Amino acid sequence: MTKKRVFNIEVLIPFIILAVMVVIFAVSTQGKLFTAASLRTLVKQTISLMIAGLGMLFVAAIGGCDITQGSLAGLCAAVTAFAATYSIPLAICLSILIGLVSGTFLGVVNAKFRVPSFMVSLAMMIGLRAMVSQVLGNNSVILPIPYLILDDFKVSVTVLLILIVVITYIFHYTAFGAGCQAIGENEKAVKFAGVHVDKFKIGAYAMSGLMTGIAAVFILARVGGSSNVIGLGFEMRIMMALYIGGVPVAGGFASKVYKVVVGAFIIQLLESGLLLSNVAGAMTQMIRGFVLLFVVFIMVRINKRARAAAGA
Amino acid sequence: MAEELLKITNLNKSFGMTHANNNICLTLEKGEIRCLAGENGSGKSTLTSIISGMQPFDDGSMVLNGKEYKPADPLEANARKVAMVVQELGVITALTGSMNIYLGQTDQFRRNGMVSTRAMGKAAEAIFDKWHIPKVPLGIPCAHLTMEQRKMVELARALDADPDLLILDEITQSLSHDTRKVIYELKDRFKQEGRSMIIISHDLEETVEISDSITILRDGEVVETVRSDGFTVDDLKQKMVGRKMEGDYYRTDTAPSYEESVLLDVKDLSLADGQLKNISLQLHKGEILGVCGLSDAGIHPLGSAIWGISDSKRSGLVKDGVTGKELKHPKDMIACGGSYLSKNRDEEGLMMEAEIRNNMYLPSMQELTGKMKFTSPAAVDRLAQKAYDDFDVKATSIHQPIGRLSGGNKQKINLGRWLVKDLNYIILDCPTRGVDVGVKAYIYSVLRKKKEEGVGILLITDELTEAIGMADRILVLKNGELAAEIERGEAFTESNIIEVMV
Amino acid sequence: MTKQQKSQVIFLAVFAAVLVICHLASKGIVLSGSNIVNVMLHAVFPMFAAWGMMFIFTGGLMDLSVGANLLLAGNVGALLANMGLGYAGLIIGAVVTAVLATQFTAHCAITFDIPAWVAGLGGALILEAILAQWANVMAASSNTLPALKNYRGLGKTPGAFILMAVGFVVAFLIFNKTSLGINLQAVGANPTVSKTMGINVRKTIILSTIIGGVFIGISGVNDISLAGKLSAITGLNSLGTISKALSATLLANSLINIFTKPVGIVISSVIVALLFNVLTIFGVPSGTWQNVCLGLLIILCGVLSHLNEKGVVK
Amino acid sequence: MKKQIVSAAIAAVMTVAIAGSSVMAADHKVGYNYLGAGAYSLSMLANNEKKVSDVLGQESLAVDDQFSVEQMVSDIENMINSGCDGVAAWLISDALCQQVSILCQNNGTYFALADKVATDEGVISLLKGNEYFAGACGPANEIYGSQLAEYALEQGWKTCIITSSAVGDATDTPRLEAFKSVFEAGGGEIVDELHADQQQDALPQIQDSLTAHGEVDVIYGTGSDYGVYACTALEDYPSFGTKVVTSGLDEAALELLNDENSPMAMVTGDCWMSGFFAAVFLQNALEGNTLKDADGKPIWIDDVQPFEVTPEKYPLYKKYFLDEFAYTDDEIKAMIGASYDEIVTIVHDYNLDNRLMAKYEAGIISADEMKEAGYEVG
Repeated sequence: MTKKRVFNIEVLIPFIILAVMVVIFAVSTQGKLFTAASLRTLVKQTISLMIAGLGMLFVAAIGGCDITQGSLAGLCAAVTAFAATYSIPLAICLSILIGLVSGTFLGVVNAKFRVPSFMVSLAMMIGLRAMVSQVLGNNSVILPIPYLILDDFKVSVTVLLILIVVITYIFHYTAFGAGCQAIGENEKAVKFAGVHVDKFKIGAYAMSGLMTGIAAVFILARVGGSSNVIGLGFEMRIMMALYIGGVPVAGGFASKVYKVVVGAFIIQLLESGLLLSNVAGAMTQMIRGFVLLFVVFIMVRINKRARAAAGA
Repeated sequence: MAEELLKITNLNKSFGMTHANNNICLTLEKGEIRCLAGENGSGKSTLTSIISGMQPFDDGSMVLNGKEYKPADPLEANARKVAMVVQELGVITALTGSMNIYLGQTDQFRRNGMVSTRAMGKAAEAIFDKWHIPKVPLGIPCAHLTMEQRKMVELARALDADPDLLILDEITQSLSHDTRKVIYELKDRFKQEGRSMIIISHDLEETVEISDSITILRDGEVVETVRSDGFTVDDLKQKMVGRKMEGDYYRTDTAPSYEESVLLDVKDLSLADGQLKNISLQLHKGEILGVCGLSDAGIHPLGSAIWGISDSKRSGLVKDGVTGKELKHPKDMIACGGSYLSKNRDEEGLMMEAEIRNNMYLPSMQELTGKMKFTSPAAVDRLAQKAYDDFDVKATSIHQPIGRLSGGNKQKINLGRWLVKDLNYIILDCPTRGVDVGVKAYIYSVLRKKKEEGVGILLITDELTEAIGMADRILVLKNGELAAEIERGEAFTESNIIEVMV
Repeated sequence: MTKQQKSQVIFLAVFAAVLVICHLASKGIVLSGSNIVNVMLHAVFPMFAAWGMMFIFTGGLMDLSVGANLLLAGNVGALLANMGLGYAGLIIGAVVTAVLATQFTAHCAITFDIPAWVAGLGGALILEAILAQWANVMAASSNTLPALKNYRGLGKTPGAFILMAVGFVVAFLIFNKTSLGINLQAVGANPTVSKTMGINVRKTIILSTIIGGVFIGISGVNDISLAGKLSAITGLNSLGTISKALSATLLANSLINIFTKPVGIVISSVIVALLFNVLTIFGVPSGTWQNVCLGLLIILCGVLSHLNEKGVVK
Repeated sequence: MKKQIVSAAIAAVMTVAIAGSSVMAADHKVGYNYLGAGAYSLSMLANNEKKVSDVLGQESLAVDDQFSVEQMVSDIENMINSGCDGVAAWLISDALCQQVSILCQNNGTYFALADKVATDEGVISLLKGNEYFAGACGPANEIYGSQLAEYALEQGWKTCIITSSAVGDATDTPRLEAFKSVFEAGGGEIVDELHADQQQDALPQIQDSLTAHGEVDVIYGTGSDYGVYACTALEDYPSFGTKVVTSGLDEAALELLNDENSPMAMVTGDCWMSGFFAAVFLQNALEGNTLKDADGKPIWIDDVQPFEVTPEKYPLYKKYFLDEFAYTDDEIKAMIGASYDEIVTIVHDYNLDNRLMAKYEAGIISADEMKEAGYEVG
């Protein structure tokens, strides 16, 4: 009996899509996308998306929903911008702390008070965005130059790589990560297997908040100072990255770190590639919409077939 | 000889590797009340769901009223005047009673495009009147109805088809004494009017009492169809279990055998909603402690409450006998080498879409966590492979999703993933529910082996034979209270236990 | 009196009491005739959008393209109205557009098996882009998206109230009193039972998304009638357009054991409109604390309505 | 197999479509970004920036930032990577100006700030020290506010509601603050200050506020969208004599101004011309003619003056500013290669009257039209 893994094709799909896109854009941008400078920019542009995506992966894995990232990143950035004028390390810690607190709050209301996560996170999205305006008011802060070191390619990519390693470790090599994925498969089964489901769920949301806090630090470094619209629409971009990378909406064991990484690249490649191909304005968004639908459609189809072949 | 209503010949149905129905032949006369008897997994529910059009059959034929009968869906069955009250389907709680009764057929009450609630309500009332079923409020969402009232709604839904053949799957077990009587009267009326019924009931006395004839199924096959007159419960049991009583299916010794030391100590366990009242029990080393009771006696909540999961607040004390630690959360019990298997394997046990490996891993998450919280995927694979091999799971590999593996294989995974661990005691809630005989025998042998190793087993079961066949002691629960404790020996008979249960 | 009726009476009594307190505290502004008209007028738009979402979401399609959809629909309606087709053009244009758009996402979800959430995101991207592209083309010749100058009766008294009344009757009747509505609720609650009972799940969902589309279209009509114009939005920010309607939907969900959905939506839309109105009257700053209050209200209602929740909550 | 073919076909079509849309580069390619598609004022700014490239027959690339700040940085990076020689940047905050300055310096890309100019001294000096900085041009936002406040005071209006976009908006905040300080200094009272995250929330906000505070003398909309919403809101308060003043010379606002029944009392603006001027600075820099003042600092104009468009002048404005462009192609071409002083004069001379007179003198506008608009000519 062969011990063939069933989902080989599923593992490959995101990469195939990425490859197809690379080929298309290599042609359409006449190579402009693959100059060293372009590639470096591409990676830099993906960093915050990827970091926050790595956090949201936990929430996606448990099958929950967190749409606070955008507003939360905005709030973290606002507070951090102010704090950075006093002490940069303090500011960074503050951003992470705010993210952690917000995520934990969402987790507690969802897990302990049993309010659907979409409801809580929508409420928090509205509330946190309002807090951003309240914190910033009419002030604007320009970051001290030393802070901008975080926007340096080497620094930010190093941090990103470390985070990817750490999250891969937590997500794929610890009981917490496996537990989150199992909750997405069948929460009751996990509960009856003696796992503290509530703690895991709160942990997942806390991870999401925490990573959003870290992402906010880098967004801020990119933007260079405070703005009341930081993070607008961020949560939707993260979601798109996850889904286009093949993370299932319902969560479970098909959630993988590499899917977030590849998904974020695909999203950014699409945006930058289209722009570098001189397709601009609203058309890029339309193309992105169709590509999202098409890619997910292909993925759903292939997975279905793979599962059917596996006798599932 | 009365007229034939339904004739089934050589009907087959299989799910994957399981033969749920194997060459079923069955003839039902008009005005006949037929009970189906058989243990769990014997194919009763599959057969009735095929007759009622809920699932197709593989091959064979059915003839209803002299015409070929092959319903594509329940509506077509209804049109041929066959209706069924399904055991686990339930009602849509957001909709009113009358909407539930006419679900999918509401168009008949259309007045100017709108469904006339009044007409529908009247029609629904009329069903209750016609068949003398206890009235329930039909105009409010079913969320506000009791379980019994909801069952009545389901019954009315079936009766609306004015059925010549009504199938009742486990309807009486959730009904009170008074309402059961209503069902019996309904049965008599059916008989008078030349209509037929197929009834599945776990209550064997009831089965013999109310039926004209009984078809006994075992392992998906018809063993025999007998007239009920002069047939006794004991006869029935013999037929149901059949050869299974022979060999080493169950224990053969007649005396309890366990050690003195207590592994699990439960004192005054109660649930705030009254499902359990002051239950105390002690599980000893090497003991199989059976727990029996009627379905609402609280035997299933007992298992999960001891494990530490309950819908309402738990009071009392659950203590580990060895360490003396109080056990509040499943995690505490796991730490003391305890485990629990839910009765609802598919909902509360396994992750159906996930690989076998990941299911195997779930109970051992803590044990496999090493330094720095590291869990080695290779170690998980090893553990899964060990359980997979030890329990002889039949699948392509540990990476196959559980999906539609047979019930037996699923249960092997479900049980095996716990038993690969070094356990002190294990709480099993209906461990042989819905598995075929081979697996059943296998599970019993495993349990006996574990017993010999000194593991304490709390065996909660719906099947008396199982408890009698396996247990050292049996606790009988009634209305959430401990009604009796019987030791293996002379008194270890079904009649003794049933006497206490009812 | 049934338990449900009791809860209804209690709820309305508490609601009335809160209103009276606000009324007194505001020195007689909150419950003044003009303010009531004012609040109700603001509640019409979220109400229609929420009814539309009710028909779309109940069957299990969490379609977030609703915001982009209604913006596009309102503009198409205005275009036709301005072309001389008047109210007929306004309504038909908006409704047809919205129905087509909902069908697009619904078919993505049902026919092509794309998870509804993703289908909604994709749909929103595309719909937003269509409107934005239109706006860009117009701007290139120094023009704007169509502004509705005449035919704005459906955003004012009494037109808006007639619209609301008609909308309520239609939503209520379809949702509670037609086979489609009953089937839809059944499908949403338990697809297995529904299938067993012979309901055509696919057909039910498609039909109800069409009806949802009609309501979304009308909400676009109401919105553009109220405001005179609807700007294009990109970057999935159209979600913000329906944040009040989504809030109302979620509040209505938490009232589900007290009021049926269509009624709950009326009440919660009014609550949301009232919240902003009362806070403005009390001088709470807009854009900041008012929104914080809305967020807290939603969480509070969520917590209260799930106090006895036992099942799995995602 | 069929599916693979379909996928391949779609991929191929996409490739061709995208590749086909890339146009071969002219001498200079200029990129300009705009906050988001759809808003009229943003589109007008973008169009005005594009106008210069179009007239000069050069390639341009418009990028939609999808209302996201992060995206704004990415978009500018992408513009540079896509081979833009110059970027006309619309940046939402001073901090971003700093970022973009560093970015463009590192990449050797010329850039100009359009419409939103930095106010922070540190950032300004950083920009002015950047050799690739082509200049900045922005409207005098404070004047926008104070002008209308003075007008309101002149009318004897004492109470006012301000309606505006989200708290902290870079354009609206200086307008709002200036209006407030002038109006309050002149004895007026701001009874309510409204901020709408979503533009269409402005309408219910205004109505709620009118209910709460009763009749006020004037509503100030910081942008024309808000001014128009204020007029719409007042339709439901027919007994109120409240007037509306606003900035932003779009058709909707001006038609309201023309409508005698409308409460719209004054509309000012500069027809978003700072985008155009910034593009002119940029093109000059690309031609090797970076505009610098006497101290050798790049051109910096942050006070493009608003002007009022009265109902009489509206037809001319519509025809010669909106339908046509305020400057003729020849005038635009002449701006490239002009000296610093010439450009400064052009910008400072820019207003409705001057432009109309110029066009009249060039024979584009007839004397009759001018007379009808109240000009004394010929």
